[in-house]
Amino acid sequence: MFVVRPVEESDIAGLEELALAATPGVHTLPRSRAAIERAVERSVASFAAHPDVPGEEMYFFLMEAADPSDPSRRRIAGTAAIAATAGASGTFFAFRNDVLHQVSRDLNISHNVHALTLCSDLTSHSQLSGFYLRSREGAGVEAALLSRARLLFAAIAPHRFGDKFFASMSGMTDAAGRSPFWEALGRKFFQMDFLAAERLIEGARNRTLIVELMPHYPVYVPLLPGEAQAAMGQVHAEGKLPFRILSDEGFEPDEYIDIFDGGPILRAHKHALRSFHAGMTRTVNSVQQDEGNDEMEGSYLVAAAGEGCFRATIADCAPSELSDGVVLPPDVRRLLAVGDGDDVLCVKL
Amino acid sequence: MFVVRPVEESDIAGLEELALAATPGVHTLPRSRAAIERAVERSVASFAAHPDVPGEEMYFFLMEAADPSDPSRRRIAGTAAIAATAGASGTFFAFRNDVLHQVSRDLNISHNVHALTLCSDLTSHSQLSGFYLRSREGAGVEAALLSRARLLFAAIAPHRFGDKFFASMSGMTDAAGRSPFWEALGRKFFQMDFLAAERLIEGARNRTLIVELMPHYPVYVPLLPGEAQAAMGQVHAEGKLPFRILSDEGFEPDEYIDIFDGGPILRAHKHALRSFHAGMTRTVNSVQQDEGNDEMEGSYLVAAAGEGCFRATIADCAPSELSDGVVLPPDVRRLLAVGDGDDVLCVKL
Amino acid sequence: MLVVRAIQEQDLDGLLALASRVGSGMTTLKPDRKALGQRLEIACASFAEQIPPPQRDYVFVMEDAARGRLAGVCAIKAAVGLDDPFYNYRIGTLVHSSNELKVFSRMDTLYLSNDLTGCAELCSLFLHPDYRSGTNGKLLSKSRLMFIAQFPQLFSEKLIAEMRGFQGPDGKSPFWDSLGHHFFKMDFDRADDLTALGKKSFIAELMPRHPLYVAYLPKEAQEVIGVVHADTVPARRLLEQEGLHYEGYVDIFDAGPVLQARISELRALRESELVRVEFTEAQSNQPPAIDPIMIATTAMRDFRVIAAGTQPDGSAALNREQADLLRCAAGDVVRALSLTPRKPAHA
Amino acid sequence: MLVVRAIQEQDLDGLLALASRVGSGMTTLKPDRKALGQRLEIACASFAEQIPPPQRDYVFVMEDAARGRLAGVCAIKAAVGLDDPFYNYRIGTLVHSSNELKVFSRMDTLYLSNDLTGCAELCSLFLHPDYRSGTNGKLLSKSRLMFIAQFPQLFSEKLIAEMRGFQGPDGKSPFWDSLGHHFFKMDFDRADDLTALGKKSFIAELMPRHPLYVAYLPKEAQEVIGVVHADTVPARRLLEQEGLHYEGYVDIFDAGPVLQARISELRALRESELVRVEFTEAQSNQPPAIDPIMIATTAMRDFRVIAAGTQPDGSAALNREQADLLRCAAGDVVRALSLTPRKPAHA
Repeated sequence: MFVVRPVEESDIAGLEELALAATPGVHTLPRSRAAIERAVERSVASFAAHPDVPGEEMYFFLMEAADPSDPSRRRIAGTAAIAATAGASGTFFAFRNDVLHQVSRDLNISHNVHALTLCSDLTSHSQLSGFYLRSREGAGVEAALLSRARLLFAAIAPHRFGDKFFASMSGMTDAAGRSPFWEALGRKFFQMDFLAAERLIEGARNRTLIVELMPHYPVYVPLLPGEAQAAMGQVHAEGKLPFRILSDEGFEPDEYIDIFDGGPILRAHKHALRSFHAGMTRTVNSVQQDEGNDEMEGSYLVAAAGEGCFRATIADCAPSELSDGVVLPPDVRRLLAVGDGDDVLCVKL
Repeated sequence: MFVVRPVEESDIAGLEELALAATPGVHTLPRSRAAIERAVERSVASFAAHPDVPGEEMYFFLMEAADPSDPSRRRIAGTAAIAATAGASGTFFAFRNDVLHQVSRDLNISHNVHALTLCSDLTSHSQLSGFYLRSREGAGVEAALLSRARLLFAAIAPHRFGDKFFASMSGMTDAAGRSPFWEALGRKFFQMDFLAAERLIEGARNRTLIVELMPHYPVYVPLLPGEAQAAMGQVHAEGKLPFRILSDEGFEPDEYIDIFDGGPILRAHKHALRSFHAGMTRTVNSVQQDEGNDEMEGSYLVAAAGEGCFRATIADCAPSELSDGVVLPPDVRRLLAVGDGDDVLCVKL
Repeated sequence: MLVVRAIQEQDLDGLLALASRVGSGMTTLKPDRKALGQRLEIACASFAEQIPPPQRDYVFVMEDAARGRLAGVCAIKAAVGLDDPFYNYRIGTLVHSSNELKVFSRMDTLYLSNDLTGCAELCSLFLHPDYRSGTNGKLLSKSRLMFIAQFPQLFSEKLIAEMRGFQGPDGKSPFWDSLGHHFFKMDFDRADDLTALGKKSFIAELMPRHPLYVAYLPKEAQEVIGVVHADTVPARRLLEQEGLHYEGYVDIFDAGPVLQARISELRALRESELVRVEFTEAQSNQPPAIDPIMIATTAMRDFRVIAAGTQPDGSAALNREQADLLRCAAGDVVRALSLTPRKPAHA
Repeated sequence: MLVVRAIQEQDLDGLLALASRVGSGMTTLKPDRKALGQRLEIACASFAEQIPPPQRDYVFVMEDAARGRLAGVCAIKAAVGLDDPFYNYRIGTLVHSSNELKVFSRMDTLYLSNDLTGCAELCSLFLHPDYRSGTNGKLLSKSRLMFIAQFPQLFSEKLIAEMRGFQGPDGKSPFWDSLGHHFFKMDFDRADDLTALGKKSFIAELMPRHPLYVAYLPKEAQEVIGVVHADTVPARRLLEQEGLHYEGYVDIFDAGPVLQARISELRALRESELVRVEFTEAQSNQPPAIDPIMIATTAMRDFRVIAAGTQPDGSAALNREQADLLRCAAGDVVRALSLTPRKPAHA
């Protein structure tokens, strides 16, 4: 059984080991010991903070494969994070795919031309990042648990987040880490390879040097080489799973793409997310109150609904539609550390 | 009692009389006999059409004050319209209020500067227009009926419309029809008065000459005179009522304003509109089936749910929550021309 | 002997005959009697000063007086872009630098502009193939600068000349194929035809409006920016001798360079001199001089220019035939300038 | 008698004394011993040709030899914008026209540009108030053009000079108040101080990047674009005599004009001549000639320029004192150019 919980300082060694397996330029989790320490520290402080408005908080979660028969044995199965605001102390840059209208009435010609505009529209959005699943081959429902648990937390503590969320998906690169989109655009301004640039800025998209180097004028898409155009909005093979999970959750690849590799940026208003509009807050009961409720039975993501003791897992249960109760299996109660009378948030898997 | 229905050819004389009372530059309904005839003809053809995708259709509604004791006596109380796509055969232009990020790391200065960009983003949206209520003083719930009936029709026939809707609200002008926003911007390119320009282009925002004359580069808001900045997004006094009604319906004044007078453009995804997400389709019954349903009782907008026989009015009724029936008062059944077994769409007023 | 002179009403047939030899590529000289007739009318009204200076179109013909036929044509448009917008791309520079990354990128940039609106333009130069020898081409092209030197007050501050841009052996324009084509979905010849019909401004409406980095274009397109067509190299050199320079403006279709000059800095204004006509007994059929000079009359209405040999003392004495071509008499004031700069320009 | 000469290492104290008289408004000549010392070092290395041409900074001083003090300073920077980006606004034209509405709007437009990157720059001109008489100012400013005429191959194609922009009687810049101020929330003096600290490129990062229509600015700001400060009018006129022109580039803060020229078209290159030194017995303390000429030496290392009176026959004979100032002997080759153009420029 899997459980997602906030990261703790004791997880640092495990995270370091995990990071070794991740692909540079594709996965955005911290890699060096120092970076991991900073990330964990920042997350612990963020969970402990009581922000008036979303600020620089970054919430870092990990998923454990817990062995129910021996709760002392556990293993990190993946990570996921969410930042309260994408810009944090800076500005989050993305390319907006604008449609420019070119018209000549006298020639009776009219074209819509796509152009990429460097913009800071997403700065105040909350940003999902750092999704990394150790065993991607044959991954099951735990992948959805890992990805969506962040949003359950956001639904439980909406004041910690913006009204809009996005997640930047890794774009297309070849086996050598070469990005066709970067070759056509970023390279001309950065004068270096894609991976070198990603390393230099540590994957961040909110650095001042971006506005110093990247073009301030719209980039006309028809002028890009075909290979770069084809890469726009295409997700890296390793990003297909999170892409599908977030699409199911309610995210849409709309008008934004990543400024470096052209990967799609999924975006949603919180009202469009299932964790928000289809989440049911229920009180844990021991006795089923509502017998004719079998339509509601099924697999759910269930999260302990207290901000200070967030835990999420997958449970087969039947949240009552007409009353406000839910009965959870004992192992789930243990994993979530909840008992009768505690609130949980349930969302259909 | 009021009823909203599609306009018919026999309404032309009444519409001509109504148009005399409307304020130029503020109300967007057609004014000349010829323009009214064209609009009615286009609307009749639109209702009769079976479009595969939203196109050039324009649906033109009017509201009648019907006398229940003598249904032969009726009087036009107002008009409202909705276009399947704002651009129709052209491109709909608006100013998008972009945020540009100006940053100097070395000076530790960072500004967000607002800039208005001429854009065609709204071209494929469906557009509400032509709202005009004869008696605005002391207008009651019939104002909401008139405005929202269009959206009930859209909810009944969603394939006729886009997924997103907008309505451009008249901007601030003084008693002489002078627009401070126009003085600062449009005048410099059009070299004429606001009202002269509006007359020339007949209020349309999808004309080629707009792209010929208006600026292609972003207009930095701080460079506009204070008076023009103050007018941005401000609604004309006569627009306050429709603004409130549409805001209640779920529209939000987000990043777009009108290119001529700077009035706000309200925008919504259909899922955010009450007519869509809170509309209940019910079958007309003669007998109340569900007695314990008094929570649902109240004033509703009720529309006949057939595309070919659209009618909407206000009714006190109690759509059943658990079953699919509703009992309507006899006069409402008459107004909507529905009987037992017909479907109606009900939305709380 | 050839004389370049202001066009006259009776030149229409001769002009049409010349235009029929032009072929494609020159949009202002199509063999269309109606269009040429209109142009002739405006030109005559221009020399007669019957229309305001900015609307004038001074057309000159080169006449083979002995054979009574026209050998060439050239023109000066007093001001471009006042009816239809006149578009160019201007090459600018933008520097993107980051101290932190130690990156300093100096990028060329294309700006769609109407900057040259109101400039005078040298245009419509065509010399009949039968006369392409000796200094005839030089005289035809440069005679216009003598006119400007005589009447500088009729022109704005700047003079331009659009040069035909590079085309490959297959007649294709790499610049068009890489830029314009994406926004028109039509080939260069079709776009060029529209230009000939006076539709250039409409086409410009479809060109990208935002500044473009040259680096976005393929290498073969970058390389031809400001490069003239192989056939136009000599014409460019002649104008550069006279003080016109490529200053970063190019054609929006083929990226051919626009040469430009401040009128006050033209060699013709700096160096030409007014002299009184003297006569010499030299024979008319003497071989062309090594170092000829242009001699121009000073009245607008029947403006005339010839090339003449210099005397051993450098003075500009005319023989009888030359004086007849210029229609001038001893003691008349004429303007003189060496046909070729005496020393090479510094640039 | 005054001589303009290449600066030398021992001039630091004198330079500092001059700089202390400059006051605000000249950012390249602040009375800071360390900064001036560094500049002097680069200047000496420049004249000694120890650093690559684009990095050079040629600083000249005007020396009152009799009194052993420095009367003025001026400089030529070999290339601007190669370390920190060099920003200007360029004034362009965009035409918006609609045939349907019969509207034709010709709009001036400001483009933020780095177009002048790599140009040589005339800068740091300062004449001590005690010496502001006669032709001293002229000599100081124009002596630099004699240097360029002698060594044109050391410079890129273009030369520029930034002129101080218009300020009202209250010292305020209407252009700054209407444009820059909105993007900085700081007043002009503070921005100017940052410029002095070499922070101009950082400030440019905050300026609006998209082209701006001049019509957006208030009238008082529109009117001062390209207008020089009242105190700078004479300096502008001097450079215009030499062939520099305002070509639509202005300072991003105060919209002061940038004058520019093709180096090959400078009067100093067109008209200066190399001559051999002859001596005359004329007295050294004769009154200044009416039509003086500049005489410059031809070696870089100890480059020197004086103004001398012409002989009745127009030749450039020197008396003993003048030859001493130039450190030249009879038979040496010097470069000569009239201090003022013999005939007014056309422009």
